[in-house]
Amino acid sequence: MDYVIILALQICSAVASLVLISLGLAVIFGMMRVINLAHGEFLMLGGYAAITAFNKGVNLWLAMLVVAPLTVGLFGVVVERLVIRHLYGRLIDTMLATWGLSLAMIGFVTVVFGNTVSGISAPLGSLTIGAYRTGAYEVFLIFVALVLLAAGWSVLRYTRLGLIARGTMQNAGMAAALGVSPSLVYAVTFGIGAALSGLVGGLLAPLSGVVPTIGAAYIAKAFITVISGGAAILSGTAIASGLLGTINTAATFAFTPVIGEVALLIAAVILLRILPQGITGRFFRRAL
Amino acid sequence: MSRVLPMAGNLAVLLVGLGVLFGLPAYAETYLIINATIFASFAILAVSLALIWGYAGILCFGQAAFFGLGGYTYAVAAINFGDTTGAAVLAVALPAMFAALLGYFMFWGRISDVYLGVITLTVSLILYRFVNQTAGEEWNIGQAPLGGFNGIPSTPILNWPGQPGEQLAPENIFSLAVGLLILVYFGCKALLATKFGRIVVAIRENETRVELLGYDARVYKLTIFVIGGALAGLSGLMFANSVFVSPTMFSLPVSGQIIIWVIIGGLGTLIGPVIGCIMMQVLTNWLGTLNQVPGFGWVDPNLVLGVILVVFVLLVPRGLTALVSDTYGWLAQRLRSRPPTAEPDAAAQPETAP
Amino acid sequence: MSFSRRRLLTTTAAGLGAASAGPFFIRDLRAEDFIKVAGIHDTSGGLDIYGKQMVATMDLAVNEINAAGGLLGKKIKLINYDPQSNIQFYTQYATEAATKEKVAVVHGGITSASREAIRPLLKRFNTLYFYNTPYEGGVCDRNIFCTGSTPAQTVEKLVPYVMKKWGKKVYTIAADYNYGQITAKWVKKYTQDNGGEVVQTDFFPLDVTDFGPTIKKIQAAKPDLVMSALVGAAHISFYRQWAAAGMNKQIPLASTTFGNEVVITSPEEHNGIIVAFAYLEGIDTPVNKAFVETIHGKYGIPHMTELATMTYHGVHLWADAVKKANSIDRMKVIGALEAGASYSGPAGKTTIDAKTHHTVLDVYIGEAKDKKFNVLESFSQQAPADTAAVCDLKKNPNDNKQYVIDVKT
Amino acid sequence: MTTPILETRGLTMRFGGVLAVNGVDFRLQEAELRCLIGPNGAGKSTFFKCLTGQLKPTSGEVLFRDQNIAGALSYAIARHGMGIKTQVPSVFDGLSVRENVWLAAARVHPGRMAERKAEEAMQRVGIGHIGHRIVGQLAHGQRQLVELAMVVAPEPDLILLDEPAAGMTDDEVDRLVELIKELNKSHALVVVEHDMQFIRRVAKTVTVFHQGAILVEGDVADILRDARVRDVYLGKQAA
Repeated sequence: MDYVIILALQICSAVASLVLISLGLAVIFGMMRVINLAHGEFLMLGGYAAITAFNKGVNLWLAMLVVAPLTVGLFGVVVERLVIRHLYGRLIDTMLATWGLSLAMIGFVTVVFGNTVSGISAPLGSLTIGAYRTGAYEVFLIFVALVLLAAGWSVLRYTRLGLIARGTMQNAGMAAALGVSPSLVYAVTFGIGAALSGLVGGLLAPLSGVVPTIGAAYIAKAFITVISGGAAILSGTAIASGLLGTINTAATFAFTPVIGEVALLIAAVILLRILPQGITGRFFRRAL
Repeated sequence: MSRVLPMAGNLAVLLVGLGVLFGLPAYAETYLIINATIFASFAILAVSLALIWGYAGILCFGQAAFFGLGGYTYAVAAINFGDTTGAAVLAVALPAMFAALLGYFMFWGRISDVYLGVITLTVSLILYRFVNQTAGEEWNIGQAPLGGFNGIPSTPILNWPGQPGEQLAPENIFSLAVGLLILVYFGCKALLATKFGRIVVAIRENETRVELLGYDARVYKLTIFVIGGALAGLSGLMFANSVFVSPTMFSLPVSGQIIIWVIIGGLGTLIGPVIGCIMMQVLTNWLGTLNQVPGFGWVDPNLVLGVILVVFVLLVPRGLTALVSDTYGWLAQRLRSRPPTAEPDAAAQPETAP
Repeated sequence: MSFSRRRLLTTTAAGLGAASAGPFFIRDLRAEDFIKVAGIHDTSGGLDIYGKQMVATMDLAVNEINAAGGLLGKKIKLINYDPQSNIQFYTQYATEAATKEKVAVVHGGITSASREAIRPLLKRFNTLYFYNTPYEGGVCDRNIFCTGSTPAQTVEKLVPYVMKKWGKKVYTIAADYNYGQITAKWVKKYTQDNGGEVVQTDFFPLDVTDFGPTIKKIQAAKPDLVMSALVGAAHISFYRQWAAAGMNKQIPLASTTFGNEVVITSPEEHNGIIVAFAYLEGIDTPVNKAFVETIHGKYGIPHMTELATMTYHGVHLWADAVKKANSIDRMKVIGALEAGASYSGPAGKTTIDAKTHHTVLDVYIGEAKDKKFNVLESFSQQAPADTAAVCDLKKNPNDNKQYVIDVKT
Repeated sequence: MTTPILETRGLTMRFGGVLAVNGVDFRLQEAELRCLIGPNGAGKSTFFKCLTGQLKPTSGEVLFRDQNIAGALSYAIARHGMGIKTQVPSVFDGLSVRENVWLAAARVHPGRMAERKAEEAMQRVGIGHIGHRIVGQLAHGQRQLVELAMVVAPEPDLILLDEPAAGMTDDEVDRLVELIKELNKSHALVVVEHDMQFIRRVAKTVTVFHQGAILVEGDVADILRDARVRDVYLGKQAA
């Protein structure tokens, strides 16, 4: 019985982790049709921001929840103004430019921080479930994923910002019709997407540590999850994460981590063959 | 542009190619020969993506899959066969077959754009993951251990056909690689000049119209994709003979590198990606010799490559070849229009009236 | 194949060479004043954490030798190459070092793949090669000297030590490549030899960062101790997630790979982990203390590992052999090294084993404590028994391959 | 009664909750020229897309020369002998005019023959003098003509023209009218157009689409006097 609970928890944790690493990318893709291949490095930067702040004496929670998203969000706005803005409507070019950005960020962080930055330990201690123990922080991250999804949904559903965002998702000209400059919408969207990545990067730092190349571990999974999810930011990401995360964890438990990983990838390929526009490209088209 | 210019261009490329093929072994030092062999193997890979992305408009994020498959097929087959000739043939045939399967899966499913990118990327990741975990003995194929992360260091060198044991010397491998590159380059040129080639380019321009004209676009895309896969396999074969095969051949950075060569050299040309490939190879090679003083002065190659890529996408999106020909055209126009008026812009305006 | 006829036309080649290696050819004018030595270590890309400290210790050793008057009346000139964690560049730089720079010796290679990329090349070009990294063992080639420890040397001591301390039920987690696979086999062998049992062995590709499911599997298996042969930056996540689940208070860890990780993890995460290496920073000798101080201070490297220290030993072993042979001729130097060459330095005494071209070295068992390792016990002069079982270069001097060591359990 | 070249039975195309084409029964005789009119959004272009295979109809049959081609792929339908000029010119913008038309001719004719047929089609449409120009740089009307030449070059049995006159100069329209009349001597044509002047010049029989269905069908003069037709158009304008 304990084992079943712990298994279920592990699946939730895997799904939550996919949601978290994909969300920033999904916001930017869903709203702007821009694939940010530097997404992994945005997460990495969030981790460095949190750890640097923490080592400078900032409270851990403040460092993870405020400093990291703020830093990366601002960085995102700068990137949008300097690079992305010139490439709207050119999907492939934005992918290439952000990829260049990702390489440059890895190089830059290596030069500035070196690669032996000490990490921070996960707070909150551990939980005991029957004969098993699990990190309370992992459970906290499941909670964070839920909160972020719920908050995103509320913003899109109920606020003026959300209205503008939904309009822009349907039709890029809509923002102008609502009296907002599309350029501003894009800058804000990219900033929010980047801030989300920064937040998640900060939150994951205690579990994964920070090295300049950590982004590579995230980007492929995030990319695959977002594209499998399709155009709807929240439901697409949530459904794709649920599906892929469950398959991954189940296969990992039953066999080995490699088979888990390969099962996830094969599932994504088959999914895209059946639904070439992603899950929400076919179903739940009107979802958020 | 008249017909004279492309002819002159082809001739120039051929002369440079033959010059390298016959000139370099006679004059250059060994390390340059080895470097040039690696560059030439990679240049074939650059041509393979230039063909399917630049001409057919299929952005394959997993060209490394065919490259790696070519290398591994060769290594495994050569270890088992003893004679390498059959292995070399397989090294081209198997990636081609794999491309046929994957292409059938994608093109008959009407998958395109970024979705095609994700699938090719994912497939190369699957292969990478798979090969990476084959360190155990259960992963021996016949005599050949797949070797996991470490690869197959004992990759045999090609022998003269029919004479196992008579290995090709490094100069021979060099000549083979450069000779193949020249063949592949002009082969692709010739292919693109045929009806098939022109239809493929038309698909890049407007797939719907091609279908409405009565051509089955899927067949053409599949064919060019298979040719691209075979060329990538050929490149993997040559790479296996100049370095050795390891799982990094399948990795994301390799796929990425190919895309960088093509974008820097110029999308929609064949010579551009070859030049882009060689330039980037020379550059990264040079970057690795810079760090002579430990403790400070590290130049991070990632930083340099990243900045180059961003700058090219933003400022030189059509690549070096376009930059050169535009500059040449601009200069020519400046020189020609000097006497009466010096307003080249005004002359170009009226055509674009709405 | 003759490369010599081309020398006639070196001037032309230098022109071509300038394109790919600009800064070098000017220096060649005075090349004869130096003895050139090449280092090929990844100082960028995923392996730079090791490469940078290996470059530092190599620089230190060369500077020391030069300060003491150099070799054979000449100064050593160190040429560093950075292959950027990319195998292809190993091939290119090794060829360049051997045929263009004509170096007396090449030190370098971190992964086994990189070693196997350059070993045949350097043999073909008659250039002596030192590989200073702990690895899975089995290389048998008279042109190479492997100064790092192999699993039999460390695992043999570590397993009985931790089993006596913690219990007989072992769970092994290892990186999924040759080194991890072979280490896991040695762990199994020595566990059984000491009357214990390996309940499960799991392998992880080098880029896995999520160890959640594994940590739960370990809990289900309830071992007395976990033996880790995890490697690299991604795998550090295991120690964090292990501690986050509170498991570090429940099941103890031992490792032959947990080294530099001690800098990156926090004391709460790593205190109590027991390791075995041929070098630990905590070795309490004046030589080591001075060495560590220089490396920390002058080179700014926060933590020294076996890889970098053995690189330092390797350079000195070679230099002593050159002095003894009174020549940099490859065969003469190999002869001098095979004649029981030995160097005593920060890692203790390292002696060349003529039969295998590996080293007889001191093994230390240590415990991670607040970002350092304290030495708990040391075993002097451990022979490379694993390689010796498959390789005898005295009998078969023309052997040239890496044997897969068959671990009998 | 002769067999029709094209007949649809209950052709329906549904997008989610919207019936874009709703049970259309349509017949076209050999060598007939039919005009389709109707307000924007009446389903004319969707109807065309169902005929050419660009869309797979939800239900119903499309009989082309007695063979049901509903749901067949566009290239197969084109090979059957159907050519279409789409509403927004669908051409190869990066290629020259000559290459564009050659690609169309080369599907049917081999080698030199294809070049000659392409040249003929360009002359016929009146773009022979701009064969070397890159299509992407041409004005809208000229691009329409390029597409027209591409439709003509392989000499299909049935030609569908979706708003062919849009963006053309008066001279170009005159030539288009001549061309349509000439094509009609040997080919069946369906023409969608908004310009009533144009309709009057070419049409004999007119079919009016409204809300995805056929509202009325008949002789051009009768149709243009029909009150329902006027309501449909006026209602549209009033809204």
